[in-house]
Amino acid sequence: ACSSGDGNSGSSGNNGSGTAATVLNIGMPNGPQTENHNPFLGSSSGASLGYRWMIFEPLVMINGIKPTEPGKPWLATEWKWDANYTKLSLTVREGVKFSDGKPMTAEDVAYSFQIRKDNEGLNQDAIPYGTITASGNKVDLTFTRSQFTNQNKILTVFVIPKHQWSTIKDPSQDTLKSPIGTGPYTVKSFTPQTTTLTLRDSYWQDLPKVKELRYTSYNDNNAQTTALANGASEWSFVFVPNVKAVYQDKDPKNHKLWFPANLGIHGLWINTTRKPFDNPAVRRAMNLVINRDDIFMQGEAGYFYPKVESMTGIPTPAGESFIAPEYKDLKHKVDVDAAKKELTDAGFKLEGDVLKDPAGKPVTITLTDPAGWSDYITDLEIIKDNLSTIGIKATVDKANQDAWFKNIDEGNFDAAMHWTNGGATPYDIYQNIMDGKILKPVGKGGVSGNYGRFNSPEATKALDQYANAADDAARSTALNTLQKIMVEQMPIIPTSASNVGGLYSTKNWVGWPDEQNQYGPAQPTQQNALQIVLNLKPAGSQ
Amino acid sequence: MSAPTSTITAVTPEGPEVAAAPAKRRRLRFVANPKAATGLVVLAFFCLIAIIGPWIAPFDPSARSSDLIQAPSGKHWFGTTHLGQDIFSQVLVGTRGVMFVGLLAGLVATALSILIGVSAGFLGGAADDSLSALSNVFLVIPALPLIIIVASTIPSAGDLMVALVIGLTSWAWGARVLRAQTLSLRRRDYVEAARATGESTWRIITFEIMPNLTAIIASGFVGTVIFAVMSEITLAFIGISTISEWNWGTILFWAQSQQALAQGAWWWFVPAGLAIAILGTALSLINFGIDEFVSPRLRSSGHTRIKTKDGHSVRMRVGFTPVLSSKQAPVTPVVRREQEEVA
Amino acid sequence: MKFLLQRLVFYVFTAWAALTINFFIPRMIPGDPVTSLINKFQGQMSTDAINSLYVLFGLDKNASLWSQYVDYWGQVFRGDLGLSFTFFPTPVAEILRQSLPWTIALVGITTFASFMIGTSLGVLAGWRRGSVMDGLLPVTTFLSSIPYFWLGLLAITLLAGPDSFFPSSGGYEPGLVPSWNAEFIGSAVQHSLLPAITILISSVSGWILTMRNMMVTVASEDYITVAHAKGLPERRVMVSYAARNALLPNVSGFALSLGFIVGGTLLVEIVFSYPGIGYNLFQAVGAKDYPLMQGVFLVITLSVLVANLLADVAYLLLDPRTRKEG
Amino acid sequence: MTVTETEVVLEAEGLTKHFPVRRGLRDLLTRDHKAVHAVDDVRLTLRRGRVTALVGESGSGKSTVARLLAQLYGRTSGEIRLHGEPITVHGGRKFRAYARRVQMIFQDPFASLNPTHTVRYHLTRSLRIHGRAGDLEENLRDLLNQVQLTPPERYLDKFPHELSGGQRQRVSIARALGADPEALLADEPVSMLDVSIRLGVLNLLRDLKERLNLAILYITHDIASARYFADETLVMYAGRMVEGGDSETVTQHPAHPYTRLLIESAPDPDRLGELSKPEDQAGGEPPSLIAPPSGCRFNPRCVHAMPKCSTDLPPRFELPTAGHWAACWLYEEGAAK
Amino acid sequence: MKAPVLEIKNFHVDYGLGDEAVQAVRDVTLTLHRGEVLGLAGESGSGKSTLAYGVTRLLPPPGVISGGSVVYHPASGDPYDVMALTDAELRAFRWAETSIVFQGAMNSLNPVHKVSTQMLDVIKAHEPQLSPQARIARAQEMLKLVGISADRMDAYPHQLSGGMRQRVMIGMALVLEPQVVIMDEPTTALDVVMQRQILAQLVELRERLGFSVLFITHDLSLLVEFSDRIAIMYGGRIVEEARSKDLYTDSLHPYSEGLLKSFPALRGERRELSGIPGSPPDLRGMPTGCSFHPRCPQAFDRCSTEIPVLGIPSARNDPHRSVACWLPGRTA
Ligand SMILES: Nc1ncnc2c1ncn2[C@@H]1O[C@H](COP(=O)(O)OP(=O)(O)OP(=O)(O)O)[C@@H](O)[C@H]1O
Ligand SMILES: Nc1ncnc2c1ncn2[C@@H]1O[C@H](COP(=O)(O)OP(=O)(O)OP(=O)(O)O)[C@@H](O)[C@H]1O
Ligand SMILES: [Mg+2]
Ligand SMILES: [Mg+2]
Repeated sequence: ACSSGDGNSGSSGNNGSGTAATVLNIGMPNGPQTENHNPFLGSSSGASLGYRWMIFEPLVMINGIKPTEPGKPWLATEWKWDANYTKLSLTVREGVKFSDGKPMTAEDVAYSFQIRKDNEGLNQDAIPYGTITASGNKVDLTFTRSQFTNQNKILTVFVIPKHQWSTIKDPSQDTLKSPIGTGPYTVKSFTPQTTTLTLRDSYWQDLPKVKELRYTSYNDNNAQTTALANGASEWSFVFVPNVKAVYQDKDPKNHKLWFPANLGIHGLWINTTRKPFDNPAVRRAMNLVINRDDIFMQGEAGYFYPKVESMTGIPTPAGESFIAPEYKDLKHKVDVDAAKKELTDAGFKLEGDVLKDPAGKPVTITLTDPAGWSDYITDLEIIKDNLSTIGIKATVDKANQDAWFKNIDEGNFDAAMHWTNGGATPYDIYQNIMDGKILKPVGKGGVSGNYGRFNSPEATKALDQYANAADDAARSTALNTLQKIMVEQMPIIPTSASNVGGLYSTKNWVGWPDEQNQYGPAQPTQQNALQIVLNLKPAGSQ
Repeated sequence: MSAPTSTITAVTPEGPEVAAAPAKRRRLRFVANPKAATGLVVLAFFCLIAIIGPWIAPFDPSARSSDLIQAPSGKHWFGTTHLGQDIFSQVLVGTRGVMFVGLLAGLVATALSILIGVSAGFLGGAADDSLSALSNVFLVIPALPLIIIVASTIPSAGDLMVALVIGLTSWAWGARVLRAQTLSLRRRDYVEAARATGESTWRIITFEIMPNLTAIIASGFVGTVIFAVMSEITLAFIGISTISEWNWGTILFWAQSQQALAQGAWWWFVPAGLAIAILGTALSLINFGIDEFVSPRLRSSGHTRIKTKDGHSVRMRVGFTPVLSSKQAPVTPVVRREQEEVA
Repeated sequence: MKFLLQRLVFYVFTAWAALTINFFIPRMIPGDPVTSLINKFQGQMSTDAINSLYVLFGLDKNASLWSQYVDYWGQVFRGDLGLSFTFFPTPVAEILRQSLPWTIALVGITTFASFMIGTSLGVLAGWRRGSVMDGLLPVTTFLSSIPYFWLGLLAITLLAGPDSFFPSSGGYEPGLVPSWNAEFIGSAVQHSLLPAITILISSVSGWILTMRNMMVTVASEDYITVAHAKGLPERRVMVSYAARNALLPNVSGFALSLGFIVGGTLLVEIVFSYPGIGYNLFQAVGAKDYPLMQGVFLVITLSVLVANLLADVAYLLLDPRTRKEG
Repeated sequence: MTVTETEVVLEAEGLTKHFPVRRGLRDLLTRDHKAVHAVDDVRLTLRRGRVTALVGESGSGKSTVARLLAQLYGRTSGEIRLHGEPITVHGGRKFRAYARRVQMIFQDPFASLNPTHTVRYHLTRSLRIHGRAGDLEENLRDLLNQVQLTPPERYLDKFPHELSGGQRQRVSIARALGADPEALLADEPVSMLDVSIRLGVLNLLRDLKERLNLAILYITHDIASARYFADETLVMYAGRMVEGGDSETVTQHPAHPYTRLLIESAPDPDRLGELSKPEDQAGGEPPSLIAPPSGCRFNPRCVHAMPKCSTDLPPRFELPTAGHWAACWLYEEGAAK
Repeated sequence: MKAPVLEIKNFHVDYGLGDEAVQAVRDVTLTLHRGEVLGLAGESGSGKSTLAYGVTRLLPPPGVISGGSVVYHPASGDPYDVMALTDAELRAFRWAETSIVFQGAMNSLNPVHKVSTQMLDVIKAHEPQLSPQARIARAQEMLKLVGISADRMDAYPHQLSGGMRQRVMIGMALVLEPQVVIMDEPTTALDVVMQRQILAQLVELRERLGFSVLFITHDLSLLVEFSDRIAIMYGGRIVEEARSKDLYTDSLHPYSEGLLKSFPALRGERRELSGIPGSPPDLRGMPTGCSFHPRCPQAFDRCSTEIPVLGIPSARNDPHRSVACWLPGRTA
């Protein structure tokens, strides 16, 4: 589409074949941006397009798809948790310089924690910081609670220069027009459409091959998809329906995508206070008829949110190691007969194609999601169809987004597709689904999870144990309990895992992560993006 | 030659054949207008589909099948969606929502514009000032964003709600036009005459003024229907409205969110769009018909090309009257007259 | 002069009423910026962030509606429109400054072009009744009945593509920095062609039609016959006598449509990924970004009012009958 | 001919109407109340069975007088008496009662009938409002017969556009008669009609006056028709009455310079070919009614103007012929000229 | 008798084509002589305006001229048929040779242009060689002639009173000093005082400039006073033509007679007014024979079958008058 800019202006892109590429074009479907390089704010252009990770580096680089693997030392060379994860000591890398030439010190690292502690608005993970001390090249932190479940969040904290930030009046209200970081890139120019980053002269590691990063923001998925299809965007994270026809077939050799799962799931949340869905047997039966292949292929275009295979709801391979031995082989599959049996055993009757509950009332359910969320709605259409095989009459209600959110929050719904939190362990998933501590009665809002009002003291206890356990054995016992509850009670019916994927083109650059080389998630807005850029080489250079 | 003086000379009564004929002709002329007739036929067709659509649809529009994204075929006339739903059925079933919202919103907006416009125009004074200010404010507020906001405010809005929202936000233009027209009617002699006869105010408004506004009201109604249909479809298209039922906007929303065009699934995108365009054209044609009915000047004259004296073909136009040769200067007018009369 | 003063009072009132409504509407919408943000990230933002976001956006303090209203007017008069939530903490004024020129340039120019082209064609169609021009009317009507977004998307699919002259999205070539040089302007023009053409196609018919009807009405006025009787050249009669007078009622329509430029561009900007103010509004509505919404509304309201004022002035200049001596 | 005194139906004394001129912001500040002095201090009397003509050029306030009398406009000052009783009504039942006795016929037969209603509707409404719907069909036929639209059946269900101008004017008259009034205010009932139809309507009015013993106010600017159809003629100039008296006297021996100008100006086939300016005439245009000339309003155009004319308002001076008067300083001594 | 300047022969005008055509002017033959005022009277709808517009080919659609010729005799050069002119010739002919004053001056002047612009326009179109100053001078001179001072030149029409506007139109009609001026009810909208002022001015100007006038009105009393000759139209035809005095004192056609007895006289004896019974004919369903016969008190059998031909009445034997009537002594 766009004039390829093969003219005199060197800045305008990768010139066709022959000369090696110097520019990487990254796209996101997030609409026009405003100049805001503040790395703390999710609303900044840096966060929305992902380039903040090219400027601000973490202490430890953790592979988003393998959160249990030990991280790669980055700005910290060593880190050590004390027994109960309430204390952390870090050793700061030496010889690292900020882009303004000043060296990075332990002071800067300590300040990076301090600023989060001091500004509630910046402490997005609600980490209960205790003391923060820096001495020499060491930084010591204490926490008021065990941070086992948050350990990755703390280790991946990015480092900011104290000498710049301490002069900023209100760090949460600053757009940081000239960001200074330790990363290999600096902002060259900003326009609402495109932000261009350029390579620094020196960097504490080997300089990456990509001389310039160009982040373009498209107004919507369609525009982004078009750009991907015609090569204007080389890397993006976007939902592309029928991805094969629309994207891959446009250049089968180079148009690649890789969407591995991370530890977060999407599924059908069920209001466990409503009859007859308060009966686990009904939920299990529903689970047995839901066709995740259809959901994956039709709702998620065969790639976007990977299927959740394990009955425990733990996505694989990211969560493989957490799955309890007894559930290792327990995979989701459609089994209408088993479902019918579950129901009959529970006293339900299938009369013709209408399921009647033990009281003789036909079972109906309203599945609801906002009108605009086409993938969820598609999923619901499929689920609706699936449920009819066991005589449950479902209707899909395309709700108003705000009203929907309110209803979910207050528990005024039958069932809805919704996501869970994600994290380094399946704890975040289960906590979000079944934590009794955040349980509120139907009609009362302001909950931050457990929308299905799942009331299980056993689960609450197990969650608590997991978060505060002293050793791995205790933790796996607790987690196994949670998996058992999940499999037997099905408070939500998991359908898909959330992803950290990306679509990329190998036309100009190679070295992307993929199934074979899973060094990081391929999503340009994740911290691992920096690792990917460092790993890229011009195509044909090998 | 001596007519009696000072007596009233009775007017020769006209023949009875002229009795009610012109009135009938006048009414039929609207339908006889080719534009209006075409528009009405197409509109009637859509209305019919709106009524019987759900019964004649070959498939349940939401039912999935294994024919995913299939081009039009004998089984699926307009092809299928990514879920294997039959688009032809969706278009048929979706007609009802479109027509319902369009007509209801048109009714609501028209009723409001009559209420506000006619009262403002007729009452004058402070009532006029405040009512015109109200409609001006509604004019200033951009309609589509307002509709988007209001529509997204109302939880679980159905077709009825959408229609009401569109109706409640789009009356201002009509009110303005009606006010201006009422203002000019208000000073008409026949309104004054009705007052002098002793008619009450509300009767003057409803029986003397309103009938004379019929054409404007009708064309305003048609205009709002067009606007409402477009708004409804736009709302559904950008995913704001919350209608669970099918309509053409919903089809386009799905087509768009599944990037039908990029997938090459033109059949998913084209029929609903064409249906909207055709419905819009039909309504516009009706409006032309109304305009031409009200203002005969706008009527495109039948023959505009005629043959002149020297055999040339000339267009009739203002300022240069064509000269015909067909009729020779009558030599014996008497005889010619008689023959014509006999014929 | 007197006339203008009267209008001014009217404008001030309308502005007050419209802005007051603009203040209340966003507040009627259920949901808040934080939940919207969470929704937007569908699982990629943890629920722990909720509290921090409330603090961040300053929504943790409860102010009464009235004091908010007073603040709002204070802000309006200071020209300070607050900080946007979507682009926190960018000031709304900056966002508007950034997007407004695009909207005005694209839609302003196209509206003007559409008016000029439509009016000229309308003049011809009305002047030569029954000619080819007149016969085109049903076609243009059909074109204008096509939903705009549909036409735009079709145009993108059919005309834009990797090898096409028309870029499919954006306001300029990615990588260019807005500046007044030939390369950038060329790119901006190139990017605006397809949106401009589609706007033109769907809006020109309205002008043709109203102008044609006015021409037909005016053409039967006595002074046109007199102009013919005076033996003036046909062009002069058509332009200076008929079109000049027929144009008058259209002037206010044109000004109104100028006012709606800002509000009416939503779909254009969505379809063509154009960096304008309509898209801002769309985003703001989705994100419950009250400050941004109010800012956009302020701009829309003011532009409609200014356009109306311009129409009044234009009318005053064009129609001597409204001018009063003394 | 002298004016025979019959019973007074409607009379007006000191009738005045000023239309406020739309005020701008600036005027709000200057507290300057501008108004069109459409009618000033008009006195007139309508008697049973008599036609009173009101003549004057266009814009002199004739229609305004009629509308004031019909109580369609509120008056600025003055008094209207019906059978000697002062009456002010604004609407509602009292207005109906008044409308029953005083009816108005509008100037333009093409505009005063609602194009969307039939003759039947118009007449039925008139009858119903005034409680005469008892034997509706019979009354309808009566009305149409009275205005010589016969046979009535042929006209009842017609729409106005299907009738000729004269026929429409007759329907208007029938509608006014439907109220069974005592006074009929006919505002230029024939000015829009063709010469040949005109006569028919005027004859009809005269006939009605005689048969129904109505008091009729006949407004026109055609002074010749006033001579033929009215018993008494009043002349208005720029909102004021300037002369009045027996029709024949006023038209044949006009006293006020304006009346003379009017009569001189009227086309007169007997003055074959000698078309020239009337010797009396000063040029000039009708005065502005917003700031009317002081004194006699005709003074700027009057060839006989005296210094007094531009300062003092002339009162009515009685002239030798009985009932003839003129408001002109020329007749101050009350003596014959 | 003076030389003719405009000869209308067997002139026919239709509104519409084919069967639906309304024959508004039928077989009219009329001659306008140099320097005279020819009055055209007749009731509303009798085709007076149609004739005036038809002669100058200014009829709006669907009007068409379906027959006849209009021969114009220029001051110098050969006479020619206006109906045969091409568009360009017609444009050159208009206003320079024949100008028109229409009924409503407000509607004849374009409300958005200054009076001067509209005046200069016409001079520029016809005499392009004239310098702008000369044009302005000419326009000013003409306006002064009709009694409008030069400083009103730049006024807009709405700033002038009705009478002034009408005078502007008359001035404009005379600015190119045409041979013929057609006036279609130029004073009906004015009141009698103004009407007289304007007509007096017109008489003066005619003496100065020597143009001929075709004056149209239905106010017969005005015509009798103002014009040299009068033609009476009824149902699209000329039914009588005579010198004004003759017509007033001794009209021959029953319709003319009826007209004269329809308006009250202001002076002299009170005459009896009989009026004309009945209503004007419908052009679509014209009565057979003499179109006046249904309303004619003297009609007899022949009147309803044969159309009377316009000719010199045998009883008067005056070459200056003609009538179309079957009554004894009035046929040719
Ligand atoms: N509603 C009104 N508001 C302001 N001025 C008015 C109004 N009605 C009439 N006038 C003015 O009052 C004056 C008298 O008007 P009126 O209609 O009574 O005159 P008229 O003698 O009936 O004239 P005509 O013969 O033209 O009907 C005129 O100058 C007119 O402009
Ligand atoms: N466009 C038309 N179509 C059909 N008939 C028409 C049209 N225009 C005029 N006529 C008819 O032609 C006849 C002559 O009209 P014309 O205007 O010449 O009458 P007139 O003598 O000038 O009347 P007036 O005194 O009212 O001006 C009328 O009967 C009229 O109805
Ligand atoms: Mg009047
Ligand atoms: Mg005429």
